[in-house]
Amino acid sequence: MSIATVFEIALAAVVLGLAIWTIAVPETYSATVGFVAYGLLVALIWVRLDAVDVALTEAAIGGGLGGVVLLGAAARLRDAEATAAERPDRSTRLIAAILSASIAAALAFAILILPDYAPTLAPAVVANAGATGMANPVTNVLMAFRGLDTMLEKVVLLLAVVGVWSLASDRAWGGRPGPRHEADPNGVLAFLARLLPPAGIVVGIYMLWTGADHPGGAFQGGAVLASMWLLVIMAGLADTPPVSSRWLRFILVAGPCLFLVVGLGGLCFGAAFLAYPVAFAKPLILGIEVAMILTIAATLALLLAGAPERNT
Amino acid sequence: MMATPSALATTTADLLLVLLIVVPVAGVLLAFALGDRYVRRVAFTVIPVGLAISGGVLLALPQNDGHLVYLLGAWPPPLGVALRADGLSAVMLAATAIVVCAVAIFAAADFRLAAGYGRAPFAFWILLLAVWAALNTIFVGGDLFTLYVALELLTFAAVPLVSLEGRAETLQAALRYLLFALVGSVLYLMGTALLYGLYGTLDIVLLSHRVSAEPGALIAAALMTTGLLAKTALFPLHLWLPPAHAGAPAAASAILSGLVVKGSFFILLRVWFNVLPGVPGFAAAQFLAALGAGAIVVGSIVALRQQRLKLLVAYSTMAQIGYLFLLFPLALDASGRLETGQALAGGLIQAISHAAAKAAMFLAVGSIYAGLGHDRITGIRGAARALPLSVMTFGLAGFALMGIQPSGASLAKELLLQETARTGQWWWAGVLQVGGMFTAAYVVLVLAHALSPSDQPVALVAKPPRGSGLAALALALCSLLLGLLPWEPYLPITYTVESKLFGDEALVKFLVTVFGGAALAILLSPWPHPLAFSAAGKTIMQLIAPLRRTCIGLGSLVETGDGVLRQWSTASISLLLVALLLAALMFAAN
Amino acid sequence: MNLARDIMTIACVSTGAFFFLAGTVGLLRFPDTLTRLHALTKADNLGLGFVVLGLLPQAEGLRDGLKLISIWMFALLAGATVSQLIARAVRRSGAR
Amino acid sequence: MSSVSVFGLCAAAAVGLGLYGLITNPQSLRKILAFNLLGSGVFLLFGIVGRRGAAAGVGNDPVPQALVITGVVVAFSATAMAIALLLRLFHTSGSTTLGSRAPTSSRSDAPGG
Repeated sequence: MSIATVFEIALAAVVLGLAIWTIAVPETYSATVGFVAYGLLVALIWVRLDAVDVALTEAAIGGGLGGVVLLGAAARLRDAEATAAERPDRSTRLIAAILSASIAAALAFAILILPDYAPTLAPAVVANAGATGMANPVTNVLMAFRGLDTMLEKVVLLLAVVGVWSLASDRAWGGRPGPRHEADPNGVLAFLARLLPPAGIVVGIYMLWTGADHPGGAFQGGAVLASMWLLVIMAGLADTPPVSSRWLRFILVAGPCLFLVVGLGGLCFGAAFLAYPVAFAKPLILGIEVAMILTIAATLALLLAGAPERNT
Repeated sequence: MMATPSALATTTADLLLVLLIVVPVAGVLLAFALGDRYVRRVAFTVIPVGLAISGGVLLALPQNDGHLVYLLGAWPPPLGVALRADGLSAVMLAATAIVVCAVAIFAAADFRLAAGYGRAPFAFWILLLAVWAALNTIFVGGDLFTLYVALELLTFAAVPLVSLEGRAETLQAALRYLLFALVGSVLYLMGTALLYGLYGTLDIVLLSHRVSAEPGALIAAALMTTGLLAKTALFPLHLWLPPAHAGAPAAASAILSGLVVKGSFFILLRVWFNVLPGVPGFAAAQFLAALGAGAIVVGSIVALRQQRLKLLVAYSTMAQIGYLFLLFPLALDASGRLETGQALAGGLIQAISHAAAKAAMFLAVGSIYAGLGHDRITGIRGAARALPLSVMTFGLAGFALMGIQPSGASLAKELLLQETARTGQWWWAGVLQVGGMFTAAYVVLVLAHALSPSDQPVALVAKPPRGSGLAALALALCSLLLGLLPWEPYLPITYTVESKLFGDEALVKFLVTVFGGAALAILLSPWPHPLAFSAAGKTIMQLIAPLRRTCIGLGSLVETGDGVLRQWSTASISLLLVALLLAALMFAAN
Repeated sequence: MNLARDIMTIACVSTGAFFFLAGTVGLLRFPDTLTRLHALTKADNLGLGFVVLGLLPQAEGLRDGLKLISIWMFALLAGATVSQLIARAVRRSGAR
Repeated sequence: MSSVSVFGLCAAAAVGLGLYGLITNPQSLRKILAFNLLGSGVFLLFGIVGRRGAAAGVGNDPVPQALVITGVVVAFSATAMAIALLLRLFHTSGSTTLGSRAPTSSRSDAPGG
């Protein structure tokens, strides 16, 4: 057994331990903290699987923004825990355990008997990378070969925003999402919120730019930008914009809109819908990604902020 | 690069497939950007265009050998994603467009949604377009992962529709729906991952060439099927459906009940018939149909016991979904392979017929609710006089559903019955007949209450706008006349079903269904029956009183059982059980 | 030269790992929030610092080195702010 | 044991744990957590499939990687929407469970049109 294998087994054991903790620990808040740690360690697994793009996404979302959403909810729901219904009785739990274990066993079985010759599209992706002029194969798949999925996924994000906003009370419609954050303007949080964002914005843009040839991309960069915006909001230096704001609406649709327009352009000037003319492929894709990073940052931040709550 | 049959030059007709997705998506984006004031205007610009495109596909398909293909970005699968349309997609596209249109006309006049530029109209119109975009993608998507994204798009559009009114119980219904649907899509995704690991592609056509009945593929098939069943709310995985569909505003309920559940059902058809027709086998198909039969019986009995009209219609949806699953065993050929034949055609026609009829029913019930200020079944006496249009719509839609000639349901039933005879599975013929009778039962029950005269004049809370009533009526008529349409260019119908519109046989069938239904309604509905108000009726009721007591007791037992099944833990345990059973049955068959 | 680099890396990363270990033990064993916080920040500052220091000789160029150092700086900044916020919250609520 | 097997078993176990948590935890927030666990197990499954398909100088088949990135975004949106629903539900009714109080048995005339 090599050192790498020992490390991997230890990593898997710790991840599983955290997963069990997340499911089994009585207090919801502790479970949530466990899940955030779990998300960060799963990002390490992704690095071990040589999927750095996914690792970045998982760390930014699973451990990062997703963790913030869940922790925020856990903190707000702390009082409700006492009134919560009782756990199902012992026999129900036993049956559930047996059935879940059977499903997991079936899945493990299916994984272990996957054929020795693994089918792959990696050579095809690498061979066609010239069409976009970008060296990061994942970005190529996301933006060129499976562009429709990526565009629809952005619509899913937008619908999530519509869904969250639709939960506002009629009185608060058009107002600002989330509670107002009052913080000491000379406090340490405000200090951090002034110091960090410039650096964070540079990091976010760098992740977008480097995503063309190395791991990174609009989503990972957008998550960094979103967290910077949230930091500024939480420090009380800025307020969330009202949902009726016109510029906010435009930013939220900018990414998918440009994607759609470029896709239709491919219909007129290129080979097909969502095809990029080879000469302009890279600038076009980067253009879409720039619009997308803004959209993603705004969307993620607003999903975290929640439904409109107040008109002032 | 793999040479695929689809690697041909694209024609203008193929371009329609792109527009099917692009136009509603563009509508969503535009409506969102322009804001409250313009959402409705955007929707009403997009809807005719979308209708025209769906019609275009319908026209173009026969001229292109029944197949349209578009390679997105000109990348052929397995690297790229292809959009494909066949006869099945074409008819579903057209049906969806028509239902969306009618619901939009209804909602434009609906005072709840039309008033002001508030939150509810903003969300409703955007979500309506999003549902449409998702469904169109599902109908033409040629890649299992694209279908997953479309399925999620559909869920994300459907869940906020449930909680549009923001009351606590609708919020709870929406949350249940969301969580259960998410579990369903995760199971589907698991199967997708396994299929990719086995065959290196998710393209439906390529997979159909590569898939064989090996253990990994069987597990994948069981997981995907179970996930889609959860999203389609097949009994016993229906915990989310009744509260979600009954709690939404009428126009939203019509979309949810008529269209949204058909999305996951259509993907299930694609997976079973196009991706792995040889894999599931005899036993698994019988199992699905058995669950369907369970849905028909439980759904109908519980529907008859509902006090609120909207819940009755919601439970009727649960029963009708069960009806759709009867097609699976009937589509098996002699070697246990699923055949794209008449059973599939019958099931699809049933799905379309249900889409139109159920949407019309929900719209009619919405108008009755708006008019009377409540929807208690025992309190709608005299409604036929006060709200003739709505009650007539409900009645026509009900007749269409129970399979009266020349409705789509009657054609579907005819086709499925022929298949039962061909494959020698007589037991499903019985279920088909009983299903029609159960449908008749709750339709007759509602009509009997609505048609019976009221003691005091019915006071209307509000007068439902005429436009919305006409839209619902048009949908009901559509469903009632579906059986007359020429389906042969699109669906594999081999037998000629001669239309016996006014023959003796049709009359006998009609009478048997209606009277059987009436008997069931009297026996199973616990509410004071309108019959009991006349002298002759009283004697009849007294004669059958003991039998009726037994039946009502039985019904109450079924209702209790349904309540248990709809608890979260029971339902999710059933979910895992269904997955394991399906896997075991598939292993046994291979 | 290579050997010297590797020795430095091994020494520094081991020291860093020791600080992380000590910090974790402190987090689990110390009696109240403020002392736990002390253990945690020590692990962050010194542990991560030593790990970064140990990795610097292995960096392929100036850019990678700067990235490593900035990671440490950001972690320091975030750690300092968050522990300050926690400490203040503890003092306000009076909980120990 | 190769890393694929180790993490493959880990993924299967995460799926099992997620399913168990979804069934047995009464609080909705815990169900959402369990769903995320379940989802991450499925994504790992894609990662393993991709890792097995390492070829042409790419350490992990980029197609499953791209699918996972899309999936992570969708799962995050789902979490955000579920949390928003849950908080709104708590705000409106003070309850956070999915109590299956059958709407059929409530004899009150709850509004809903």
